Amino acid sequence: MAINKFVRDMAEALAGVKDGSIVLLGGFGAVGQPNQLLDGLIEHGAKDLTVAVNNAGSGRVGLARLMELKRVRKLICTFPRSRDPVVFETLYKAGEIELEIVPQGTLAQRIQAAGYGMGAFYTATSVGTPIARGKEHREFDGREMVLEYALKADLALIEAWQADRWGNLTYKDAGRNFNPIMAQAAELTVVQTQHVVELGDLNPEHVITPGIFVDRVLHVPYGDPPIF
Amino acid sequence: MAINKFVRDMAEALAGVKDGSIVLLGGFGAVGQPNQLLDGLIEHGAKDLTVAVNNAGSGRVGLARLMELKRVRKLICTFPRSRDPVVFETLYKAGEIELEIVPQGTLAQRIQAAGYGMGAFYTATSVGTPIARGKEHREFDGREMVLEYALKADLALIEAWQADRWGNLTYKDAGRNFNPIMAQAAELTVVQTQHVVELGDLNPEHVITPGIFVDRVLHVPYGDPPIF
Amino acid sequence: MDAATEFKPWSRDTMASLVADDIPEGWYVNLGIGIPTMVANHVPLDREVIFHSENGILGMGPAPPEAEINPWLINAGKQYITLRKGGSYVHHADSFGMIRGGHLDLCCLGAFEVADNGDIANWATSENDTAPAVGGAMDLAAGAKRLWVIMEHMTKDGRSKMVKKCDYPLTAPRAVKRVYTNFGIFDVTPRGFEVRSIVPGMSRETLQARTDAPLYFAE
Amino acid sequence: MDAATEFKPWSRDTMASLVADDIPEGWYVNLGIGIPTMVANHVPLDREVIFHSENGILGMGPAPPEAEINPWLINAGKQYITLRKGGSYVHHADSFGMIRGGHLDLCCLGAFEVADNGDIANWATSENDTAPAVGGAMDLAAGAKRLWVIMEHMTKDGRSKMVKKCDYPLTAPRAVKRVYTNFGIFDVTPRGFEVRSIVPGMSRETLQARTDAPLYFAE
Repeated sequence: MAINKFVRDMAEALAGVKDGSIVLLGGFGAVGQPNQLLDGLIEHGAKDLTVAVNNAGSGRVGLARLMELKRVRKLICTFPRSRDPVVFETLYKAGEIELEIVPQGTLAQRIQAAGYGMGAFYTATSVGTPIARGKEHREFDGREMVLEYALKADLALIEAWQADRWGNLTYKDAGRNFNPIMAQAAELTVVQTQHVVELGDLNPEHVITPGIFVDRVLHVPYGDPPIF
Repeated sequence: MAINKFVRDMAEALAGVKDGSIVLLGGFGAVGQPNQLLDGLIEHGAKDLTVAVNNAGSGRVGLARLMELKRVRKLICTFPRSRDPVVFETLYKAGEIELEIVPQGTLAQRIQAAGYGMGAFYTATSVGTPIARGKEHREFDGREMVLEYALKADLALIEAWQADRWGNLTYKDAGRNFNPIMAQAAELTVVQTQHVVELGDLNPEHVITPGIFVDRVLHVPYGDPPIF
Repeated sequence: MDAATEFKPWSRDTMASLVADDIPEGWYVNLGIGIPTMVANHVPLDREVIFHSENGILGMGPAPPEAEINPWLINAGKQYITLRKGGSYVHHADSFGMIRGGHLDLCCLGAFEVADNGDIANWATSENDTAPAVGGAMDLAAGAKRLWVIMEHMTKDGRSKMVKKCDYPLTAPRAVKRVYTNFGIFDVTPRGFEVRSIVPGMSRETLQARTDAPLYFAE
Repeated sequence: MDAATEFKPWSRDTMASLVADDIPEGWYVNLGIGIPTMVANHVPLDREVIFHSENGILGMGPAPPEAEINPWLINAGKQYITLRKGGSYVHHADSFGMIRGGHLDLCCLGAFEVADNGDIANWATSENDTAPAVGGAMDLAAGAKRLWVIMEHMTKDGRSKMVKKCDYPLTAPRAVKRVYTNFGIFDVTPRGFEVRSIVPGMSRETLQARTDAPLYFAE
């Protein structure tokens, strides 16, 4: 009866995910993306989703496929261009997907603010640009800033390098990126991990995401990201 | 001519520290406190200081000694009680030191907000208490919060376990505490480190404070904190 | 006051063990200074409850034998502790992120007063307290998913600490979900304090007589 | 347009090397996509400049030979890179904390337009851009201690990119400190663009004729 956050299969990993969820999707470029969990989400069938992610998906797989299936109502994203963004661009031009463009640092900070329980914060990023239009402004020490709101989510999909049964995680190289802060900001955090380690194998100084932020872990030893 | 943040002595470590500085002081309890840098600051002579720190000093050494010498104008602190807080209590009762009580999480968040360039943020902590009195309130998702301002500093004094010449740092056990976030929030961050390592000896996944947040490092191999 | 008092109030140790019994395996829990700290002694290590300490420790274990003290490893109460397998260290912003972001399942605190709307006062005994020490109490009270209070039912001079309205400055409003005292266990509900259990031998009338706020009993 | 043009505009590689020459050892530097990326090629490894990449990398090294590519190690431009001795990884909030908290000594970006008050436009070519991609540009432009722009002096259809007022949507107002073009190097000062150097063979008049904003020359 000890704590065991490992789940046996994808169905268990994504059980209970609801239509209309706000979903945080880890990864930057092709590195640290929870590709298999994304495939699982496609299989699962949840729709009317709001997805917050750095890029808008490539080709016709993963996020692009999810959008193509009209399951994404809104994308919150910093850079809706990518290697092959055809699906997003088609949907967007047709008015079939909503887009909220957020500066990358503001996106990261809004996610962390949610994980830390802040309601909102003031930042200088985007002041004087169309992105700040209509937002509340205030001056701090002579510097104009805008108010940005915490971005709370229902679900975070994360990719890790190592995980133990308490849900402690490490990442590999540039695979860290958004994953640790997204794990903190969602009601349900589901992780796919390359490697499973015994409790106690991770040095307590080297754990990047403590298990308190993790709900379910699926072992997906898919190997290295593709080289382009 | 390579980067070398190590300084030879205390005089070099604290050169240029000005009267009137806002100083962040790392440590929690007796662990992770930059005791020798504090002694150096006493020696240095800077006065009219504002010191932000978790506890208000014990006995007549370190911070307590600095206060006894009337060099601290104001203390920003969460818990002005400690094992032997006689110096602070005497000064405070005599009206000779100003006190700003901040909840511990709000203090940590105000420091990190400064390091991250936020002007201010909203938090639920302290709502409905005397500490929130007079502060701006606002509701987020039905929850009342107060506005708290970033706490920027002129100087941070930090204790680390290992350091390399780029200023990359690790900490030991509970010695981490406020040190990493304070390193991010000051104009000048000075570190005392127990151990010196070669560049490249620290695993890039295990660096806790990247050198970008560190200005000067002094090697102070003082050993373990005292056991009480 | 009633004449025949045949009950024996629960000891602090019993109160701590009653709390421990109510903590399910897998919860993340922060224990405040005082009686709350004793709760950990009543959770066997093979029932995995993960204890958090404000100074950046998740997975805190029991106090070490004196010969094995690690001077670098203290908890928020400045006591020497151990770290369990699976434990980890974080910095203060991440540690309070766990608290303030609602990631702790439970926080147990002591208190001076608890009101029947859930208000808690546990940090200052007067608006004019010269140098009140708040520490992490306000973060914990406002941030944890559940706040349970463990305290004596009455002050040393015989006043009830379960009140209709707190006299002392608040730590957080409407935060307490349950109170464990040496007289009983109480849920804070929309209508006020509901009695979950009473110390053996104490009558409902006696309990109410020693309690400032009105009590409700389930049938 | 002047008749006799005996100058040869600097190549992109020369522009990058001019920027590299101006970066002191020990600076923390973020290089944007495009010409800025080429700057790193002109900083010898024994002159320690520490390159930052938005996706959590500090101490970025040169591209690896194809056989030694680490598929887990890319920069913000999604190119394969290496990590230098002394490098480290952080998560996105810490990485942008470095940017937004003013910890980078320098950011070099490309631009569509730079105005002589330091306004920069480099992310969208129209208010009605259907899906503009901002990435980390606004964070970098607003956050770094210094912002230098590296760009062609003129557009392909012959319009000056050094303007009195940006037509395109801004990335950040009053942010640019210096501009490197294929015609010269310019400081942004309170009175406007001050010319630091001109490509050999180009006259002041020719440079001004090809520049929308007024230029100032030190004596």
